[in-house]
Amino acid sequence: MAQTTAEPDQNAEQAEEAAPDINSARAADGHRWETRDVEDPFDHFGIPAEDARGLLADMLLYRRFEEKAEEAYAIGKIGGFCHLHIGQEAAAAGCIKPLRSEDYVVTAYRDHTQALAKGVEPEAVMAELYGRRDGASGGKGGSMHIFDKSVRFMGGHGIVGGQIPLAAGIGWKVHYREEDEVVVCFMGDAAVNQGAFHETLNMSAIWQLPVIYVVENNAYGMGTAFKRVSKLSVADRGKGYGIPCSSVDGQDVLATYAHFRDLVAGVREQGGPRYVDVQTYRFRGHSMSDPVSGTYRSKAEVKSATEHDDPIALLRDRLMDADELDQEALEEMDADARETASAAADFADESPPPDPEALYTHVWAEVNEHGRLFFDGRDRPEGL
Amino acid sequence: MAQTTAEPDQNAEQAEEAAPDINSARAADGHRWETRDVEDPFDHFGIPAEDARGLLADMLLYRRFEEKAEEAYAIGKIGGFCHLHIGQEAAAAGCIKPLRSEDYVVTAYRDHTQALAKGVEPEAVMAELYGRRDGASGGKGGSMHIFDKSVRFMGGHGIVGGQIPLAAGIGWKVHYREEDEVVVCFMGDAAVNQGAFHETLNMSAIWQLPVIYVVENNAYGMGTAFKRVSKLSVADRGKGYGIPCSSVDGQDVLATYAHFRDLVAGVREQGGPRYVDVQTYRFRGHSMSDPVSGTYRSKAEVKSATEHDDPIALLRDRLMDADELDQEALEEMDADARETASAAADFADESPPPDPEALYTHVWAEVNEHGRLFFDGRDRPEGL
Amino acid sequence: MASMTYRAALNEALREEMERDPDVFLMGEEVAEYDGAYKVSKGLLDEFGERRVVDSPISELGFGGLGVGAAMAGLRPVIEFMTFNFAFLAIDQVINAAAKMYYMSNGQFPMPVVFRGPTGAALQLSAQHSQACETYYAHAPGCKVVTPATPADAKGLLKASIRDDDPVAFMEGELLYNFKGEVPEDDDFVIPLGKAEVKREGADVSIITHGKMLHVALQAANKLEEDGVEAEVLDLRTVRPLDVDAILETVKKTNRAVYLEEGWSFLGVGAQVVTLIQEEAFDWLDAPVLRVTQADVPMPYAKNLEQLAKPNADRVVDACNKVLYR
Amino acid sequence: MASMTYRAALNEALREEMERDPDVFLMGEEVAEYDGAYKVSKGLLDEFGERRVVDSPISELGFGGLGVGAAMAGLRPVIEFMTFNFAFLAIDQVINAAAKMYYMSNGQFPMPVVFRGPTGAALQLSAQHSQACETYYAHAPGCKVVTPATPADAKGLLKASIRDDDPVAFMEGELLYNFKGEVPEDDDFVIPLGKAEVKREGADVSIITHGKMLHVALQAANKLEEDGVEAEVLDLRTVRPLDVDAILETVKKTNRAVYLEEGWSFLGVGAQVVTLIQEEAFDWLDAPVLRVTQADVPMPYAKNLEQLAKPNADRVVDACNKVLYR
Ligand SMILES: Cc1ncc(C[n+]2csc(CCOP(=O)(O)OP(=O)(O)O)c2C)c(N)n1
Ligand SMILES: Cc1ncc(C[n+]2csc(CCOP(=O)(O)OP(=O)(O)O)c2C)c(N)n1
Ligand SMILES: [Mg+2]
Ligand SMILES: [Mg+2]
Repeated sequence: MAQTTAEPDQNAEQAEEAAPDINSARAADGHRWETRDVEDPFDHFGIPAEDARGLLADMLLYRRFEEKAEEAYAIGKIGGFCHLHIGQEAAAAGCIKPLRSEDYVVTAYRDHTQALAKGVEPEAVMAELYGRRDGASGGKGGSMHIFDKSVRFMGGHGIVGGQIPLAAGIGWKVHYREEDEVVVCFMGDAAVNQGAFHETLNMSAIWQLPVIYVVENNAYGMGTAFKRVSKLSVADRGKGYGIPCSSVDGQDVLATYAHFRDLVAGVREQGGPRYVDVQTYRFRGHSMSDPVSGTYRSKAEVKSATEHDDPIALLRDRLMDADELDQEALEEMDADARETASAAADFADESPPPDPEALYTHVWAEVNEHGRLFFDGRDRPEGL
Repeated sequence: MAQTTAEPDQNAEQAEEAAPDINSARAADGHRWETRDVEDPFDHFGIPAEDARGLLADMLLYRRFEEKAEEAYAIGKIGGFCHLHIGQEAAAAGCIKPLRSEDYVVTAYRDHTQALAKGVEPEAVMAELYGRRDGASGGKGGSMHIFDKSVRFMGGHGIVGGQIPLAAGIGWKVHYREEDEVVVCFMGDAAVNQGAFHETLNMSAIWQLPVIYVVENNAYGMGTAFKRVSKLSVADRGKGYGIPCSSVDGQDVLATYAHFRDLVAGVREQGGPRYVDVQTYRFRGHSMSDPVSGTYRSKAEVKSATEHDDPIALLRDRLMDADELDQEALEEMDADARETASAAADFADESPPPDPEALYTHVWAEVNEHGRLFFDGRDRPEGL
Repeated sequence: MASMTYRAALNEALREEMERDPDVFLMGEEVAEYDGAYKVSKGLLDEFGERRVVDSPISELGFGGLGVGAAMAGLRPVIEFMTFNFAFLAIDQVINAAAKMYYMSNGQFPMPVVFRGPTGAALQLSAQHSQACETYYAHAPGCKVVTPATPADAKGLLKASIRDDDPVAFMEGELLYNFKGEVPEDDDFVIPLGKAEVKREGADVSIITHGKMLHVALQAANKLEEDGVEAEVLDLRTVRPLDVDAILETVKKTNRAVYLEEGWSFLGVGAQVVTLIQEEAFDWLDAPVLRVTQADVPMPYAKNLEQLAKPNADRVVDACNKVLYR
Repeated sequence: MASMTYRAALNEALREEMERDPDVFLMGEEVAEYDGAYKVSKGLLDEFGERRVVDSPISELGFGGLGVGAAMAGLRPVIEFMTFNFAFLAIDQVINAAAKMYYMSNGQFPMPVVFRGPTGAALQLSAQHSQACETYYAHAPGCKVVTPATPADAKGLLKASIRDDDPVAFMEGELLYNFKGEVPEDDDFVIPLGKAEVKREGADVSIITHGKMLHVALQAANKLEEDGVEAEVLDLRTVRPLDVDAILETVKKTNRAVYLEEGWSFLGVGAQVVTLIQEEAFDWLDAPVLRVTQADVPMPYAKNLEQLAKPNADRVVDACNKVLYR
């Protein structure tokens, strides 16, 4: 189950050195997640093997999708900044799959697989990465700005911490209309140091907004280790607001799923915000323009993480150990995932670029009858 | 001594109802400061009666000074916003008097008496309120923007929370040059909800900046009770950063002084930030344009505070009880305070308004040889 | 018509729009229990309750962004900044989120949010409390900027802004709150955004302005009249959308113009208007358009300096005389 | 002269100024261990240590303000914003604190702080990462704005900015970092702020610009040359202080001008420059000054749309032809 730390751990550095046998990639925290070794994980977490296979399929799709994006980026089909979620798939599946379709998800720029998890079509996500007309945001948003209102996937935001107040606003709507939807707001560990985080958590606490603030704690903001920019741990940074806080093994999708299943039910029933430190690890560089390890983390650290803390391998092994999956089924599952990713890429490839007219659409939702709104002295399509 | 709360008190509301015999005006917190009743306060706090008399004289001056400002405002000699410190004098004296002259103080817009405490001349403060040439800021800053570099009084800032990063910057300089100065940064309780607070406390913790962050917790931000905009208490809001936190009876100048004497010594020796909840109460309206009580607090609350928690009366009584002050000495002390305040007002009255040319001075520190800096199409004095 | 203050007109606009649409709510510092720092929201808490009239912590970035998120989710927030001077803390949410959201999402998320509060100077509030902030909001496409100068405009434009599906920076004047004027008594009295108004007709020179400077412009026009000069006073009312037709019309009528604004000259709104005139009515101009603005300095506290810093009617008269070559 | 990239020129400027003055330090996200997001600070951590080259948390308001406070206390901070897009979060400290401090304190606290980082678009970074931010910093008195376009200017102007006692928003171009050019090999090579440079002489029309658009202007000038038109290209280099003399001089020489800028038109820098020309060289103009700017839309991601949105040489050529009535 989710591990909740009761006391701010002022001795994080000590703890780190004292913990030799870390089976989480998140060496920085010095945790050993005991639940990695439970006898019957499906029973322990209350997740039937059938459902666990579903989660595996989801994560495989996310992995293959991101690999496809990586490929496409390498050959110039995707431009700009592109932040992959590889290694962090359990966060997407575990935090989002417990939601209902009416619930909301909002996140930062590392948003592809959260979008998939919330139900955005892989074609629409990939076409957005390609900057095509059929992209989720019509090609105007790109990798960092996937939006799909129809499944309540509220973006895709590029300013670190910028999505946090937005989540509170969405939660405010739920609270205002006395509905029972839940909002999940993802952020990276580095976003914890933004003023927006602080202001929003406080507002959420006083108004008891139904928002789960999820720190996808991959231990680094770009090239900066979290422990270099915070004296306290991510989990402890949530404790100054009067919001229930917890940490979870974010490489263990069963643990994450079970934790969020309970949190979501709790928020839906009792309302109020929650704060969760989802401890994960990024297997690739910060964005496509960065090397995998770089100077800020060692090759060995990355290697250890990919070997011991791959969320997909972890679940696969559990299923296989329990005879709930065989090699053949796994390969079939993976083939499906690859197939979906490929199909998404093909679709994206064939989707045309946006119409030139799209340059000027959706700047203003309301073009008033009087007054000029556009001021660039260029010719625009009729009516704009 | 200063009271340190170990645990975030998630039951602040309960606590409030459970505490019937509050001798602090800060009913909202439900504290009873035991040190109000210690037998020999001078001995208890390690402050000789002689020094305590000095603190009384200081506070009397602050009180009379602010009353003078109040008068002057009423007859239109002071304009704009004017925020009095009446009721909070112990914070100015208790937090600042333990400092050396090379130490720094920076504060918000309620800044008159902190300026006096740090050594800005009463004449210069009053002349600034009057908007005169001899004002601490040449009449350009006004009540909210008293500056005096010569005594390291770093302002007087009008954006709630805006001075907090400045304090860290000043602390950064001390840290950078490996000096042993201490920076005291005042803020109101409402400033705790600003992002600048959060970002700065975190930076101060990681870099161990020698800054004491003082919340002058008068329980209200303008008309909003702190408990309406924070689930946790002021003290607990400082706990998320890895900075030592404490609370002190801010109406008891001996307690406050003793606490800061120790804190300042600690920072000077060991470095690193501190966070202090100085519990106080404002006896006047938020600014001169507001009524004393208003709709947000009851007349009874204000009355109780002025009767039981006047920092000046409290110290006066202690000194008198201990035969360290008689009525005559008190009256003399008060006459001196009134005299200084009056003299400051007279000085201000006689100081001329700034030269018209001052409009254009000090906009740019460096007027470059090429290029135009001023763009209003007006005539300016030679050389600008 | 009813005679009421600018403050009361804004209050009525809020009340009527909140009655009309349950999705409209007001959030900001001191807006509820305190009735607003400038009492604009007086009585609204009693009438609509604390769900719809909400005191916020002093967290401009946070509650500004909360408004943006609430608009994404379908509400119509009115976010009060105690003044726009404090809104610099929130401008990331206005420019990077509100103004760009509709575009980035390809039209999925309109942004019916109003950010309102006073802009510009009052009396002796000094540098950090006296800035005119129009430029910061008008520069980016996606954000509308509204600056009413009279009670009627305040009411009609605030109602229009609340009904508008784009983010609006609605900028009031602290010194206008007590200003009285006639306001139509119609629940549906809405002034369309983007429509300037000729507040005084004249054939000799155009004084173009927006916001509280309208009153200075009218003073100047009266002074000029004594001198036999008929100034036309055009009040833009909204800075964006900009009523280009009205600007060009008055310039083509008088062939001479002065732009008067409260804030700074460098990249002030006037710079855009002058440029527009130059671009689109170059041949109609008999003289360069001149501008009257705040002195190019942070606002000083001292009364005498503040007066020197602010634009005034005499300066406008001088500028008009200059463009009239008199 | 040494040939080096814009990035290396900035790096040298930082290194030399840090060597020259122990009070100069560099703080920002990823500036130390990572060598800067764009590697501008490469090697500086090794050379100067972590006291002087400091990785900050992602807390723009906080470390922006820390820079202001450090300047008050006598240091000379160089604060790197990873890009100015993110600096909206910190703008309160730049405008309300840095730009006003010297004035409010009656000259007690000069503000020798440089805020630097890229502004404007790179390639397909979409709306929240592509904004040209000059207007936001140039409007308020008290803040200087510097926008170098070449390696030599980058070096000379950064050195001047660090030595300057006013706050400077020093705006680089992400797409310029790899751009190579000749840079004088003098430790004291400083280009005074406020001095524009004619980057190409010509008698027929003036293309006035700043920042990375210089290169587009030069391209356009080459195209025009093929057509027999000699364009003069004036690079402002600093937006504030503004080299008014140089602007008026080129306009008086060619009598026709086009302003080219990367950002938006409404209240873009060009609006101020056009207004200035109109105010001070009205009679010298043979045609209205035209402007070439970004399309008035948030920057779209799709490659084709982004290309359409950005200003380009053909548009500049067209505008020149228009003011030449050809
Ligand atoms: C306000 C702001 N500052 C800086 C950046 C540049 N930036 C983009 S991602 C990033 C690191 C964020 O790290 P984290 O929040 O931990 O998320 P992760 O990338 O690890 O998922 C930075 C500094 C930005 N986009 N916005
Ligand atoms: C950023 C910002 N928001 C709002 C204001 C308006 N304002 C001035 S003082 C104040 C209340 C501050 O209360 P607190 O911090 O508790 O200080 P106190 O006045 O009690 O000393 C407010 C809302 C401001 N000056 N700056
Ligand atoms: Mg991270
Ligand atoms: Mg207070």
